[in-house]
Formats: sequence, C-alpha cells, structure tokens
Amino acid sequence: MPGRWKSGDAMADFLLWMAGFVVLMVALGLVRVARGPNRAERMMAAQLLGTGATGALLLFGAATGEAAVVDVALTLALLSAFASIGFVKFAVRQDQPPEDGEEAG
Amino acid sequence: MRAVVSLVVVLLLLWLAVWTVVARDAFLAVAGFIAYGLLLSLVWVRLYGIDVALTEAAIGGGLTGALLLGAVGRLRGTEAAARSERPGVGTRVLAMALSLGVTAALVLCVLALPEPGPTLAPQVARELPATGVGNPITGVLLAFRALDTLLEAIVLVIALIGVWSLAPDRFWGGRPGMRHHADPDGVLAYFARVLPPIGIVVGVYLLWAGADHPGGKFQSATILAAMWMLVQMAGLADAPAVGNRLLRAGIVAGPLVFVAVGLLGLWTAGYFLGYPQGWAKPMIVAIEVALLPTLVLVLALLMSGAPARSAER
Amino acid sequence: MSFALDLFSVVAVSGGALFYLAGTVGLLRFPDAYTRLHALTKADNVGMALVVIGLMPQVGGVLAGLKLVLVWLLVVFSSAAVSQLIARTARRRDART
Amino acid sequence: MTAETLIALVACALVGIGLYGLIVQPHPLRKLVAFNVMGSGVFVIFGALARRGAAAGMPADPVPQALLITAIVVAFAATAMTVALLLRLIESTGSASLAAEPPAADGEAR
Repeated sequence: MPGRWKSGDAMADFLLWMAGFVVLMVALGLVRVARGPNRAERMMAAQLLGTGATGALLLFGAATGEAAVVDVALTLALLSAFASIGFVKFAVRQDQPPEDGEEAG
Repeated sequence: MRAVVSLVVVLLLLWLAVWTVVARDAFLAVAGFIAYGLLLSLVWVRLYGIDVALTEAAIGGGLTGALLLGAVGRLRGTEAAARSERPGVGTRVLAMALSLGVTAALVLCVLALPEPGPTLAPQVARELPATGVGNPITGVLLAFRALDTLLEAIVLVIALIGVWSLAPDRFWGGRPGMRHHADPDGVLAYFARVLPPIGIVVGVYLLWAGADHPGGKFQSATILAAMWMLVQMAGLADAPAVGNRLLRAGIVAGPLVFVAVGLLGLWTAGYFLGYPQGWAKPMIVAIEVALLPTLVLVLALLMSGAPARSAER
Repeated sequence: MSFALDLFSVVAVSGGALFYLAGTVGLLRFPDAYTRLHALTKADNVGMALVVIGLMPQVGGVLAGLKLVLVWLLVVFSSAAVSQLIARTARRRDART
Repeated sequence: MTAETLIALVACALVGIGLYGLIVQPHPLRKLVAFNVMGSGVFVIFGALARRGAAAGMPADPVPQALLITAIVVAFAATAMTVALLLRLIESTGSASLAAEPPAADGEAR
C-alpha cells in the first residue's frame, strides 16, 4: 500500500544485515542440495529457497523502505509454492518408468 | 556497512551463476537457476525496480523454473550421451578467453558511462498526470511506449503459434503435454484446491494495484497462469485442446482490443494509440483488463508445450 | 513507545534469523531425510513467523500488517503440503530398499 | 563505488559466465539455462543504468524498467519455445545431440 515504512536508519541497517544473513543461510542450505544424496534432499531445495527468499525479501523491503516489497514477497511465496510442486512432480516422475504416466500424493 | 550486504548478495549471485553453468547434471543446473532467479529479485529491489522484482519473482523463479524442471524430467537418458560430446581443452580455453573478453569490454563500457546518467524520468514525471495513472511504469508501458507493449502481446501470441506448430500432424488441435494424475484425496490435490483461490485474489489485486503502485497485467497474469498450471499438475483439470475455438478467441482478444483502442486513437486523437483528452485512464484500464486473459492463456499454454495427444480423453 | 517497539522488532527478527540458522545447520548435519525435513520446516514456520511478527511494528498500517500475515500463512501452508510430499517420496524410496 | 556500479560490474561477469556455459555445455538444455543466465546479466546491466537515471523524485528511470518487464516476459516466451523445439528434436531423433553427425552409439536415430 502507499507510503513508506517508518523505521529509522539504525533499524534499517539492522534489518539489512538480517536479510543478508538469511540469504547466506539459504546459500549454505544449497550445499545440501548439491550433496544430495537423494531426491528428497533435492526437493527440500525448493522449500528452503522459497521461505528463505521470501523472508529475506520482507527484511530487505523493510530496510529499503519500499512498502510494495510486501507484494513481491507475496508473489514469491505463491510462485515458489508452485515451483515446489514442480520439484515434487519431477521427483515422482523420476521414481517411475516413463510409460507409467504420473502418480503423486 | 550497507555495501557489505550488497556485496554478499551479488557474490552469491555470481556463485549461483557459476553453479548453473558447471553443475554436474541438468537438474542441479535448473535448481541453481531457480535459486538464481529468486536472488535476482532481491537485486531488483536493491535497484529500486519493484515492478521488475515482481516480474522476476513470478517468471524467473516460478514459471521458467517449473518449465525447465519439466523439461529435465523428460530429457533423462539424453544427458549421458551429451556428456561424451564435451568439447576439448582447446575449445574450453578459447570459450573462456572469449567470455573474459566480452566481460572486460562490458566492464569498460560500464566504467565509461557518463555522469550523471542520462534519464527520461523528468519527462515521465511531467507527462504522467495526463495519463491519470500513478505508477510511472504502467504509464510507460501503456501510454508513452504503448506500441512496444502491443508488439510484445503479438510476439507472445506468435511464440505460442510457434510452439503449437511443433505438434506432430496427428495431434494437431489436441491437448498439450501429458495428462497428470494424482490421488484426488491426496495432499497434492488438496493443495491445488486451496492455493488457487488465494492466488486469484492476489493476482487480481496486483492488476488493480498496477495503476498506482507496483504491479500490473504481466505479474498478475503470471500468477493466474501458475495457479491454472497447478490445478492441471494436480490432475484436477486437463489441459485444454488447442483446437478449441473459445480458447483461440480468448488468445487473440487482448491484442485485438489493443489494436481497436489504437485505431480509435487514430480517429479521436489523430494518431495510432493516441488517447483523447481525459480518456487516457479508462482506456489504459480497458487494455489492461482485456490483455489479462490473453496473457494468462498464452503463458500457461507456452508452459504446457506442443499438443502431444488427441483432443479426446 | 517507539523504542520499545524497535527493541521488540530487533529481538523477534534476531530470533527468526536464529531459526533460519538452526534450519540450515540441521539440513547440513542431520543424518537422514526425515530429520532434515524436520529442521527445514522449523525455519519455515517459526523462523518466518518471528520475522513477520518482528516486522509488524515497522510497517505503516494495519493493511500492510495483514499482508505480512498472509505471506506467512502462504509459506506455512505450502511448507506443510510440500513436506508431506517430500516425506512420502523418501518413504517410498526407503520401502523399496 | 556505488551499489549500482557494483551490481553492473557483477552483471558483466554474469554475461561472461553465461556465454561460457552456452559454448562449453554440450546438452541443449544446459545451453538454454546458460543463455538465460547471460540474458539476465544483460537485464541487470540495463537495470543498473535505470537506477543511475534516478531523477525528478523517482528512484530510477521508469522507461528502461518498463522495457525490462517486457524483456523478461519475452525471454520466458523464447525459453518456452526453445524447450518445445528441444522436446520435438528428441522425439524425432531420439537424441538431444546438436552435432551435425549424431554419435554412432545412438543407433535408434530415425
């Protein structure tokens, strides 16, 4: 919605640092995705990325003072949920011989 | 102090880019690319492009990611063969040299940019009140550079025709992709029943907000298309047959309304896509609303791919 | 009042960041898919919740606050559904071996 | 150095990284991902230029930003088109090879 966040400068700095921290955590989590060893770990990637990026974005938006960033976070939350389902469908398909069609949860 | 956080974000961006290029297999590359897209939307926020961040979050992370994942799933078996075609050391060194050269040239250009940067912002600020919209990006997309947006809508429709034309003859007019199945009482089906209503509200909100705040038809259409795809992926609905006349009418309706508004401008304001005095906002809203269904259909069908089975179930 | 609210924000957001840290450490160090999933969902649910609660006093008004809650609800909902699906994939695999 | 200059410089590197992957990776899907990385590098440079054009109370020049939105959507359309082409290629030749002469091992090439 219109207007800006009302946080002061020190607060903005703190929130920015926290955003950077969360981004770093997500990046570390990606190491697990690379190491695997199984599909389940790889699918966790989607989950981790979605929440991490959404949280970082909220913090980032609060720090930069753009209120509309909440809308970006909202979009990100929705679309990363969608991407997660993409990951799930992918893993399920890999589990089965291709001619079987698909079956999931 | 703040520069350190920016530095962390851009270094991660670089790392993810390298990851997508050198990753062991295609799945890891695509997973890295999705992460890259999410991080990129942080960069867009940092560059004060909230509208761009919205588009990137919706398309870069979501739609493109799901599209590429689907492709990886159908390409298994071709990866091992491709590995044997890996170019030799000579080619790799040459490629590295070329890439470094391109990067160096770009860096020189960036460092040689004039100070202060050239800008059209004052002109936009001066003319924006005449359009009646408050979001300068919407003003640019649908008033000052409306022709670009019209051409883009047409390009999207042409891309869709291109995808459809890849269908084998026997499936022409059929349904794209394969039929998804899932347990109708399972978690996935439940998820696909609950999420779309929320997504539709958010999508329509973004369209409505787009007049005065970041948002607009592209972001809105992406969310709505993703929700539709979700319903299809959960097996709750089938992809439409591309031969369906109603579907085709919906796809061309947006660009047609856009062209009609443009021709109306020729008559009332004296030039193509001109808006008569005081009528700019209603016409902009009309175009946005008319383009929305077109964009939803085109984006979702682009994701679905070429028709691959006949129209009958 | 404003100082107290700021302090509240700092505490809550720091707590949220701590849960993100815990989630990542768990994801990296835990031995199997189920425990890793357990660690991950803590980052989703509690970490995100604390961040959202902490940002609440920093946003302009009630509407923006409601949107923050909606973001959290969306994340929790998708996290719940997706972790179920992930766990099932893992169990199917374990059942086969 | 300002943040936007830093981001622009990193974006230059993104273009280079994408270009390298585009040349070196033999699998077409990997090429496509690399191409997208390269394209996004170009977008980010453009976005940094927009940020440099901040004036008249706007935090960035809205004209390049509007073009960026168009560009991202068109890039998605191009990617979808390429994926469709790729799947068709595999369907009709049984291999994803872009080599002029598919390797002999791929006996089932029709």
